[in-house]
Amino acid sequence: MNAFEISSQMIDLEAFRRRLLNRSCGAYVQFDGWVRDHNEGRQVLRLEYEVYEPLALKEGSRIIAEAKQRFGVSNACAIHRSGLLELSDVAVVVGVSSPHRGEAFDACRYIIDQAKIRLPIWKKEYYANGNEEWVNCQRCSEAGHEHGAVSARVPR
Amino acid sequence: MNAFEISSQMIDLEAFRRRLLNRSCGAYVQFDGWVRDHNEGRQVLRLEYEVYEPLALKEGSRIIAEAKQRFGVSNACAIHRSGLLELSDVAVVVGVSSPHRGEAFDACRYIIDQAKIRLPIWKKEYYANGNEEWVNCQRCSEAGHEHGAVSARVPR
Amino acid sequence: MKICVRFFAAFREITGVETEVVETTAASPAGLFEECTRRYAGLQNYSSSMVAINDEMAQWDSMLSEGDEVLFFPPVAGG
Amino acid sequence: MKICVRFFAAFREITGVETEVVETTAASPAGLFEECTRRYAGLQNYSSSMVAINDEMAQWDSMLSEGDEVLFFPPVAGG
Repeated sequence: MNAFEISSQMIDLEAFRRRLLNRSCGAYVQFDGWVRDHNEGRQVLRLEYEVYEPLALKEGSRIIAEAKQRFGVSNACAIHRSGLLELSDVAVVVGVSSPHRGEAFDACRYIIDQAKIRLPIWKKEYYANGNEEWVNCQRCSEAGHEHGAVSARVPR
Repeated sequence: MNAFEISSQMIDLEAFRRRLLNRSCGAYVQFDGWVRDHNEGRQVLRLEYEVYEPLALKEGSRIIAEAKQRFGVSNACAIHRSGLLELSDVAVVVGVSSPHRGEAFDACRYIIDQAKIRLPIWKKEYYANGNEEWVNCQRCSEAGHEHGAVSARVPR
Repeated sequence: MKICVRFFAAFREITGVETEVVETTAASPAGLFEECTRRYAGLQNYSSSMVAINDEMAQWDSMLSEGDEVLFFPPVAGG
Repeated sequence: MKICVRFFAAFREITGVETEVVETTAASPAGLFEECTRRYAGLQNYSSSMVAINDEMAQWDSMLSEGDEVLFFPPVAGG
Protein backbone atom coordinates (compact mmCIF):
# COMPACT_ATOMS: atom_id res chain seq x y z
CA MET A 1 0.00 0.00 0.00
CA ASN A 2 1.22 3.50 -0.79
CA ALA A 3 1.79 6.24 1.74
CA PHE A 4 -0.53 8.49 -0.24
CA GLU A 5 -3.70 7.29 -1.90
CA ILE A 6 -6.74 8.62 -3.71
CA SER A 7 -9.97 6.80 -3.00
CA SER A 8 -13.36 7.00 -4.67
CA GLN A 9 -14.81 4.97 -1.79
CA MET A 10 -15.61 5.84 1.82
CA ILE A 11 -12.37 5.75 3.82
CA ASP A 12 -12.02 2.86 6.28
CA LEU A 13 -10.53 4.73 9.23
CA GLU A 14 -9.95 1.64 11.35
CA ALA A 15 -7.88 -0.01 8.62
CA PHE A 16 -6.06 3.26 8.02
CA ARG A 17 -5.10 3.55 11.67
CA ARG A 18 -3.94 -0.07 11.84
CA ARG A 19 -1.41 0.62 9.09
CA LEU A 20 0.28 3.18 11.31
CA LEU A 21 0.33 1.15 14.53
CA ASN A 22 3.88 0.58 15.67
CA ARG A 23 5.08 -0.78 18.99
CA SER A 24 7.99 1.59 19.10
CA CYS A 25 5.68 4.60 18.76
CA GLY A 26 4.17 6.37 21.74
CA ALA A 27 2.34 9.03 19.76
CA TYR A 28 -0.22 9.00 16.99
CA VAL A 29 -1.76 12.13 15.50
CA GLN A 30 -4.58 11.98 13.01
CA PHE A 31 -6.24 14.74 11.06
CA ASP A 32 -9.62 14.22 9.39
CA GLY A 33 -11.08 16.72 6.97
CA TRP A 34 -14.85 16.47 7.26
CA VAL A 35 -17.42 17.79 4.80
CA ARG A 36 -18.83 20.86 6.51
CA ASP A 37 -22.40 22.10 6.16
CA HIS A 38 -21.38 25.68 5.45
CA ASN A 39 -18.71 27.74 3.77
CA GLU A 40 -18.41 31.50 3.82
CA GLY A 41 -21.97 31.93 4.95
CA ARG A 42 -23.52 29.54 2.45
CA GLN A 43 -25.30 26.30 3.29
CA VAL A 44 -23.51 23.38 1.69
CA LEU A 45 -25.45 20.22 0.83
CA ARG A 46 -22.66 18.07 -0.61
CA LEU A 47 -19.48 18.40 -2.55
CA GLU A 48 -17.42 16.87 -5.27
CA TYR A 49 -13.68 16.45 -5.56
CA GLU A 50 -12.04 16.37 -8.95
CA VAL A 51 -8.61 14.81 -8.68
CA TYR A 52 -5.94 14.59 -11.33
CA GLU A 53 -4.64 11.30 -10.06
CA PRO A 54 -1.28 10.82 -11.80
CA LEU A 55 0.08 14.04 -10.38
CA ALA A 56 -1.84 13.97 -7.10
CA LEU A 57 -0.32 10.60 -6.26
CA LYS A 58 3.17 11.74 -7.18
CA GLU A 59 2.93 15.03 -5.28
CA GLY A 60 1.16 13.44 -2.32
CA SER A 61 3.91 10.85 -1.90
CA ARG A 62 6.46 13.63 -2.12
CA ILE A 63 4.74 15.57 0.69
CA ILE A 64 4.70 12.49 2.91
CA ALA A 65 8.38 11.83 2.22
CA GLU A 66 9.23 15.45 3.02
CA ALA A 67 7.37 15.24 6.32
CA LYS A 68 9.13 12.03 7.33
CA GLN A 69 12.51 13.46 6.51
CA ARG A 70 11.91 16.90 7.99
CA PHE A 71 10.40 15.75 11.30
CA GLY A 72 11.93 12.29 11.59
CA VAL A 73 8.63 10.54 12.23
CA SER A 74 8.35 6.76 11.99
CA ASN A 75 5.39 6.51 9.69
CA ALA A 76 2.97 8.75 7.86
CA CYS A 77 0.08 8.08 5.48
CA ALA A 78 -2.77 9.98 3.90
CA ILE A 79 -5.85 9.20 1.82
CA HIS A 80 -7.82 11.80 -0.13
CA ARG A 81 -11.30 11.19 -1.48
CA SER A 82 -12.43 11.80 -5.03
CA GLY A 83 -15.99 12.07 -6.36
CA LEU A 84 -19.21 12.97 -4.59
CA LEU A 85 -19.25 13.38 -0.79
CA GLU A 86 -22.04 13.95 1.68
CA LEU A 87 -22.03 16.03 4.86
CA SER A 88 -19.74 14.61 7.58
CA ASP A 89 -17.98 12.30 5.14
CA VAL A 90 -14.23 12.12 5.58
CA ALA A 91 -12.67 14.01 2.67
CA VAL A 92 -9.09 13.46 3.71
CA VAL A 93 -7.29 11.65 6.50
CA VAL A 94 -3.67 12.10 7.55
CA GLY A 95 -2.03 9.88 10.17
CA VAL A 96 1.43 10.09 11.70
CA SER A 97 3.04 7.81 14.28
CA SER A 98 6.23 8.60 16.11
CA PRO A 99 8.06 7.78 19.34
CA HIS A 100 7.21 11.25 20.72
CA ARG A 101 4.29 13.57 20.16
CA GLY A 102 5.88 16.88 19.17
CA GLU A 103 7.12 15.70 15.81
CA ALA A 104 3.91 13.75 15.16
CA PHE A 105 1.84 16.93 15.52
CA ASP A 106 4.25 18.93 13.37
CA ALA A 107 4.44 16.33 10.61
CA CYS A 108 0.67 15.84 10.50
CA ARG A 109 0.11 19.55 10.19
CA TYR A 110 2.78 19.90 7.53
CA ILE A 111 1.19 17.17 5.43
CA ILE A 112 -2.33 18.60 5.49
CA ASP A 113 -1.10 22.17 4.96
CA GLN A 114 0.97 21.15 1.95
CA ALA A 115 -1.72 18.83 0.60
CA LYS A 116 -4.21 21.69 0.52
CA ILE A 117 -2.00 23.91 -1.59
CA ARG A 118 0.00 21.50 -3.73
CA LEU A 119 -2.27 18.64 -4.80
CA PRO A 120 -4.13 18.96 -8.10
CA ILE A 121 -7.50 18.54 -6.42
CA TRP A 122 -10.51 20.80 -6.88
CA LYS A 123 -13.62 21.08 -4.77
CA LYS A 124 -17.06 21.94 -6.07
CA GLU A 125 -19.66 22.83 -3.49
CA TYR A 126 -23.38 22.33 -4.02
CA TYR A 127 -25.50 24.83 -2.11
CA ALA A 128 -28.97 24.78 -0.62
CA ASN A 129 -30.13 27.43 -3.10
CA GLY A 130 -29.32 25.15 -6.05
CA ASN A 131 -26.08 26.86 -7.02
CA GLU A 132 -22.76 25.14 -7.34
CA GLU A 133 -19.28 26.59 -7.32
CA TRP A 134 -15.61 25.65 -7.54
CA VAL A 135 -14.02 26.64 -4.28
CA ASN A 136 -10.64 28.30 -4.10
CA CYS A 137 -8.15 27.49 -1.46
CA GLN A 138 -8.83 30.44 0.79
CA ARG A 139 -5.29 30.79 1.99
CA CYS A 140 -3.99 30.79 -1.57
CA SER A 141 -6.27 33.60 -2.57
CA GLU A 142 -5.27 35.58 0.48
CA ALA A 143 -1.59 34.90 0.55
CA GLY A 144 -0.82 34.78 -3.14
CA HIS A 145 1.38 32.05 -4.50
CA GLU A 146 3.45 30.65 -1.67
CA HIS A 147 3.82 27.24 -3.22
CA GLY A 148 7.55 27.32 -3.71
CA ALA A 149 8.75 25.79 -6.92
CA VAL A 150 5.46 24.31 -7.99
CA SER A 151 3.36 27.41 -8.39
CA ALA A 152 3.30 30.77 -10.04
CA ARG A 153 0.84 33.53 -10.71
CA VAL A 154 -0.36 33.44 -14.27
CA PRO A 155 1.41 36.50 -15.70
CA ARG A 156 -0.66 39.30 -17.14
CA MET B 1 -20.95 12.01 29.12
CA ASN B 2 -18.16 14.16 30.44
CA ALA B 3 -15.55 15.92 28.33
CA PHE B 4 -12.84 14.23 30.36
CA GLU B 5 -13.04 10.65 31.56
CA ILE B 6 -10.91 8.03 33.24
CA SER B 7 -11.45 4.49 32.02
CA SER B 8 -10.25 1.17 33.39
CA GLN B 9 -11.39 -0.50 30.16
CA MET B 10 -9.98 -0.49 26.64
CA ILE B 11 -11.00 2.77 24.95
CA ASP B 12 -13.60 2.44 22.17
CA LEU B 13 -12.10 4.84 19.63
CA GLU B 14 -14.99 4.64 17.20
CA ALA B 15 -17.49 5.67 19.87
CA PHE B 16 -15.11 8.38 21.05
CA ARG B 17 -14.84 9.84 17.56
CA ARG B 18 -18.60 9.76 17.04
CA ARG B 19 -19.07 12.00 20.07
CA LEU B 20 -17.06 14.71 18.35
CA LEU B 21 -18.68 14.52 14.92
CA ASN B 22 -20.33 17.77 14.03
CA ARG B 23 -21.71 18.87 10.70
CA SER B 24 -20.47 22.39 11.14
CA CYS B 25 -16.90 21.17 11.65
CA GLY B 26 -14.47 20.74 8.80
CA ALA B 27 -11.54 19.64 10.92
CA TYR B 28 -10.94 16.88 13.42
CA VAL B 29 -7.62 16.29 15.15
CA GLN B 30 -7.02 13.26 17.34
CA PHE B 31 -4.05 12.38 19.49
CA ASP B 32 -3.52 8.84 20.76
CA GLY B 33 -0.89 7.99 23.33
CA TRP B 34 0.19 4.40 22.69
CA VAL B 35 2.07 2.13 25.06
CA ARG B 36 5.58 2.05 23.63
CA ASP B 37 7.93 -0.93 23.82
CA HIS B 38 10.87 1.13 25.05
CA ASN B 39 11.74 4.10 27.21
CA GLU B 40 15.16 5.63 27.68
CA GLY B 41 16.89 2.58 26.28
CA ARG B 42 14.96 0.00 28.30
CA GLN B 43 12.62 -2.61 26.90
CA VAL B 44 9.12 -2.10 28.28
CA LEU B 45 6.75 -5.08 28.57
CA ARG B 46 3.66 -3.37 29.96
CA LEU B 47 2.71 -0.53 32.20
CA GLU B 48 0.33 0.54 34.87
CA TYR B 49 -1.38 3.86 35.47
CA GLU B 50 -2.31 4.94 38.94
CA VAL B 51 -4.92 7.67 38.80
CA TYR B 52 -6.28 9.76 41.62
CA GLU B 53 -9.69 10.06 40.07
CA PRO B 54 -11.43 12.81 42.05
CA LEU B 55 -8.76 15.33 41.17
CA ALA B 56 -7.88 13.93 37.74
CA LEU B 57 -11.49 14.35 36.62
CA LYS B 58 -11.70 17.87 37.98
CA GLU B 59 -8.36 18.98 36.51
CA GLY B 60 -8.99 17.17 33.20
CA SER B 61 -12.31 18.95 32.71
CA ARG B 62 -10.61 22.21 33.51
CA ILE B 63 -7.97 21.61 30.83
CA ILE B 64 -10.63 20.84 28.22
CA ALA B 65 -12.57 23.97 29.16
CA GLU B 66 -9.40 26.07 28.91
CA ALA B 67 -8.66 24.67 25.44
CA LYS B 68 -12.17 25.39 24.19
CA GLN B 69 -12.06 28.92 25.49
CA ARG B 70 -8.51 29.68 24.41
CA PHE B 71 -8.77 28.31 20.86
CA GLY B 72 -12.50 28.64 20.27
CA VAL B 73 -12.95 25.05 19.11
CA SER B 74 -16.40 23.53 18.85
CA ASN B 75 -15.83 20.38 20.81
CA ALA B 76 -13.07 18.61 22.70
CA CYS B 77 -12.91 15.38 24.70
CA ALA B 78 -10.32 13.15 26.25
CA ILE B 79 -10.18 9.74 27.94
CA HIS B 80 -7.25 8.52 30.03
CA ARG B 81 -6.76 4.89 30.97
CA SER B 82 -6.10 3.56 34.44
CA GLY B 83 -4.76 0.16 35.46
CA LEU B 84 -2.65 -2.33 33.54
CA LEU B 85 -1.92 -1.74 29.85
CA GLU B 86 -0.21 -3.86 27.23
CA LEU B 87 2.01 -2.74 24.35
CA SER B 88 0.15 -0.73 21.69
CA ASP B 89 -2.84 -0.16 23.97
CA VAL B 90 -4.25 3.34 23.84
CA ALA B 91 -3.27 5.05 27.10
CA VAL B 92 -4.92 8.35 26.32
CA VAL B 93 -6.98 9.81 23.49
CA VAL B 94 -7.71 13.48 22.84
CA GLY B 95 -10.10 14.62 20.10
CA VAL B 96 -10.96 18.11 18.94
CA SER B 97 -13.39 19.20 16.24
CA SER B 98 -13.58 22.67 14.82
CA PRO B 99 -14.69 24.53 11.69
CA HIS B 100 -11.04 25.06 10.69
CA ARG B 101 -7.92 23.02 11.28
CA GLY B 102 -5.45 25.46 12.82
CA GLU B 103 -7.28 25.81 16.10
CA ALA B 104 -8.07 22.09 16.21
CA PHE B 105 -4.35 21.23 16.07
CA ASP B 106 -3.51 23.89 18.66
CA ALA B 107 -6.25 22.85 21.07
CA CYS B 108 -5.43 19.13 20.80
CA ARG B 109 -1.78 19.79 21.53
CA TYR B 110 -2.63 22.08 24.42
CA ILE B 111 -4.82 19.42 26.01
CA ILE B 112 -2.28 16.61 25.84
CA ASP B 113 0.59 18.87 26.91
CA GLN B 114 -1.33 20.09 29.94
CA ALA B 115 -2.70 16.63 30.75
CA LYS B 116 0.82 15.24 30.95
CA ILE B 117 1.94 17.77 33.53
CA ARG B 118 -1.19 18.58 35.52
CA LEU B 119 -3.16 15.38 36.01
CA PRO B 120 -2.52 13.30 39.14
CA ILE B 121 -1.61 10.23 37.11
CA TRP B 122 1.49 8.10 37.61
CA LYS B 123 2.99 5.56 35.26
CA LYS B 124 4.86 2.47 36.35
CA GLU B 125 6.83 0.66 33.67
CA TYR B 126 7.58 -3.06 33.80
CA TYR B 127 10.82 -3.97 32.04
CA ALA B 128 12.09 -7.05 30.24
CA ASN B 129 14.76 -7.55 32.93
CA GLY B 130 12.10 -7.94 35.63
CA ASN B 131 12.50 -4.45 37.09
CA GLU B 132 9.71 -1.96 37.49
CA GLU B 133 9.87 1.77 37.96
CA TRP B 134 7.72 4.85 38.40
CA VAL B 135 8.39 7.10 35.45
CA ASN B 136 8.79 10.84 35.78
CA CYS B 137 7.41 13.23 33.27
CA GLN B 138 10.63 13.87 31.36
CA ARG B 139 9.83 17.43 30.51
CA CYS B 140 9.06 18.22 34.13
CA SER B 141 12.40 16.93 35.27
CA GLU B 142 14.14 18.92 32.59
CA ALA B 143 12.21 22.14 32.79
CA GLY B 144 11.53 22.26 36.49
CA HIS B 145 8.11 23.27 37.70
CA GLU B 146 6.34 25.13 34.92
CA HIS B 147 2.89 24.12 36.05
CA GLY B 148 1.64 27.55 36.92
CA ALA B 149 -0.44 27.70 40.03
CA VAL B 150 -0.77 23.98 40.53
CA SER B 151 2.81 23.02 41.06
CA ALA B 152 5.79 23.87 43.15
CA ARG B 153 9.15 22.41 43.95
CA VAL B 154 9.22 20.80 47.36
CA PRO B 155 11.33 23.28 49.28
CA ARG B 156 14.56 22.06 50.84
CA MET C 1 4.98 23.25 -32.66
CA LYS C 2 2.16 20.96 -31.55
CA ILE C 3 1.22 21.01 -27.87
CA CYS C 4 -1.48 19.03 -26.11
CA VAL C 5 -3.42 21.25 -23.70
CA ARG C 6 -5.62 20.00 -20.86
CA PHE C 7 -8.00 22.09 -18.78
CA PHE C 8 -9.14 21.06 -15.30
CA ALA C 9 -12.12 21.83 -13.07
CA ALA C 10 -13.23 25.48 -13.46
CA PHE C 11 -10.97 25.93 -16.50
CA ARG C 12 -12.58 22.95 -18.20
CA GLU C 13 -16.06 24.25 -17.48
CA ILE C 14 -15.20 27.74 -18.76
CA THR C 15 -13.63 26.53 -21.99
CA GLY C 16 -15.88 23.53 -22.46
CA VAL C 17 -12.72 21.69 -23.44
CA GLU C 18 -10.97 18.87 -21.63
CA THR C 19 -8.14 18.21 -24.06
CA GLU C 20 -7.07 19.89 -27.29
CA VAL C 21 -4.03 19.82 -29.52
CA VAL C 22 -2.91 23.29 -30.55
CA GLU C 23 -0.33 24.63 -32.95
CA THR C 24 1.53 27.37 -31.11
CA THR C 25 4.62 29.53 -31.20
CA ALA C 26 4.42 30.21 -27.44
CA ALA C 27 7.74 29.50 -25.76
CA SER C 28 6.31 28.94 -22.27
CA PRO C 29 3.10 27.89 -20.50
CA ALA C 30 2.52 31.57 -19.71
CA GLY C 31 2.43 32.47 -23.41
CA LEU C 32 0.30 29.44 -24.19
CA PHE C 33 -2.22 30.32 -21.50
CA GLU C 34 -2.35 33.87 -22.84
CA GLU C 35 -3.28 32.48 -26.27
CA CYS C 36 -6.04 30.42 -24.65
CA THR C 37 -7.54 33.47 -22.92
CA ARG C 38 -7.94 35.06 -26.36
CA ARG C 39 -9.65 31.96 -27.71
CA TYR C 40 -11.95 31.31 -24.73
CA ALA C 41 -14.07 34.12 -23.36
CA GLY C 42 -14.17 33.90 -19.58
CA LEU C 43 -10.83 32.20 -19.13
CA GLN C 44 -9.02 34.44 -16.71
CA ASN C 45 -5.68 34.95 -15.10
CA TYR C 46 -6.48 33.37 -11.79
CA SER C 47 -3.81 34.05 -9.27
CA SER C 48 -2.47 30.84 -7.77
CA SER C 49 -3.18 28.86 -10.89
CA MET C 50 -0.63 26.14 -11.51
CA VAL C 51 0.81 24.46 -14.52
CA ALA C 52 2.26 21.02 -15.15
CA ILE C 53 4.14 19.70 -18.16
CA ASN C 54 4.06 15.98 -18.88
CA ASP C 55 2.72 15.19 -15.40
CA GLU C 56 5.36 17.18 -13.56
CA MET C 57 4.64 20.48 -11.84
CA ALA C 58 6.31 23.25 -13.85
CA GLN C 59 6.98 26.98 -13.87
CA TRP C 60 5.02 29.42 -15.96
CA ASP C 61 8.24 30.38 -17.73
CA SER C 62 9.44 26.81 -18.37
CA MET C 63 10.45 26.00 -21.97
CA LEU C 64 7.92 24.15 -24.10
CA SER C 65 8.94 21.40 -26.50
CA GLU C 66 7.15 19.79 -29.45
CA GLY C 67 4.67 17.20 -28.26
CA ASP C 68 4.53 18.39 -24.64
CA GLU C 69 1.33 17.90 -22.73
CA VAL C 70 0.54 21.08 -20.77
CA LEU C 71 -1.94 20.89 -17.89
CA PHE C 72 -3.64 24.08 -16.71
CA PHE C 73 -4.79 23.87 -13.09
CA PRO C 74 -7.08 26.50 -11.56
CA PRO C 75 -6.42 27.24 -7.88
CA VAL C 76 -6.51 23.96 -5.98
CA ALA C 77 -8.63 23.19 -2.92
CA GLY C 78 -7.80 19.80 -1.53
CA GLY C 79 -8.83 18.64 1.93
CA MET D 1 -3.69 20.09 64.83
CA LYS D 2 -4.74 16.84 63.17
CA ILE D 3 -4.10 16.46 59.45
CA CYS D 4 -4.86 13.50 57.20
CA VAL D 5 -1.94 12.73 54.91
CA ARG D 6 -2.12 10.64 51.74
CA PHE D 7 0.83 9.37 49.74
CA PHE D 8 0.56 8.40 46.08
CA ALA D 9 2.48 6.15 43.68
CA ALA D 10 6.24 6.27 44.42
CA PHE D 11 5.64 8.15 47.70
CA ARG D 12 3.26 5.43 48.88
CA GLU D 13 5.74 2.71 48.00
CA ILE D 14 8.58 4.50 49.76
CA THR D 15 6.64 5.16 52.95
CA GLY D 16 4.57 2.00 52.85
CA VAL D 17 1.66 4.22 53.88
CA GLU D 18 -1.40 5.18 51.89
CA THR D 19 -3.19 7.29 54.48
CA GLU D 20 -2.27 8.44 57.96
CA VAL D 21 -3.54 10.96 60.45
CA VAL D 22 -0.78 13.01 62.01
CA GLU D 23 -0.62 15.56 64.79
CA THR D 24 1.47 18.45 63.48
CA THR D 25 2.41 22.05 64.09
CA ALA D 26 3.45 22.56 60.45
CA ALA D 27 1.80 25.64 59.00
CA SER D 28 2.04 24.57 55.36
CA PRO D 29 2.31 21.43 53.18
CA ALA D 30 6.03 22.20 52.80
CA GLY D 31 6.58 21.94 56.54
CA LEU D 32 4.41 18.85 56.76
CA PHE D 33 6.34 17.12 53.99
CA GLU D 34 9.58 18.02 55.73
CA GLU D 35 8.31 16.25 58.84
CA CYS D 36 7.48 13.19 56.76
CA THR D 37 10.98 13.01 55.29
CA ARG D 38 12.32 12.75 58.85
CA ARG D 39 9.87 9.95 59.62
CA TYR D 40 10.30 7.96 56.40
CA ALA D 41 13.78 7.07 55.22
CA GLY D 42 13.94 7.39 51.44
CA LEU D 43 11.22 10.02 51.10
CA GLN D 44 12.92 12.76 49.13
CA ASN D 45 12.39 16.26 47.92
CA TYR D 46 11.47 15.42 44.37
CA SER D 47 11.39 18.48 42.20
CA SER D 48 8.05 18.84 40.44
CA SER D 49 6.18 17.11 43.21
CA MET D 50 2.70 18.51 43.72
CA VAL D 51 0.39 18.92 46.61
CA ALA D 52 -3.37 19.07 46.95
CA ILE D 53 -5.51 20.01 49.93
CA ASN D 54 -9.02 18.60 50.19
CA ASP D 55 -9.02 17.54 46.52
CA GLU D 56 -7.90 20.91 45.19
CA MET D 57 -4.41 21.55 43.84
CA ALA D 58 -2.56 23.76 46.31
CA GLN D 59 0.69 25.63 46.86
CA TRP D 60 3.48 24.33 49.04
CA ASP D 61 3.12 27.42 51.22
CA SER D 62 -0.67 27.28 51.52
CA MET D 63 -2.08 27.49 55.07
CA LEU D 64 -3.13 24.24 56.72
CA SER D 65 -6.23 23.98 58.87
CA GLU D 66 -7.38 21.41 61.40
CA GLY D 67 -8.83 18.37 59.68
CA ASP D 68 -7.39 19.10 56.22
CA GLU D 69 -6.61 16.18 53.96
CA VAL D 70 -3.21 16.76 52.35
CA LEU D 71 -2.29 14.75 49.25
CA PHE D 72 1.38 14.36 48.34
CA PHE D 73 1.88 13.68 44.63
CA PRO D 74 5.25 12.60 43.25
CA PRO D 75 6.03 13.95 39.75
CA VAL D 76 3.15 13.01 37.45
CA ALA D 77 3.43 11.17 34.16
CA GLY D 78 0.09 11.00 32.41
CA GLY D 79 -0.30 10.07 28.76
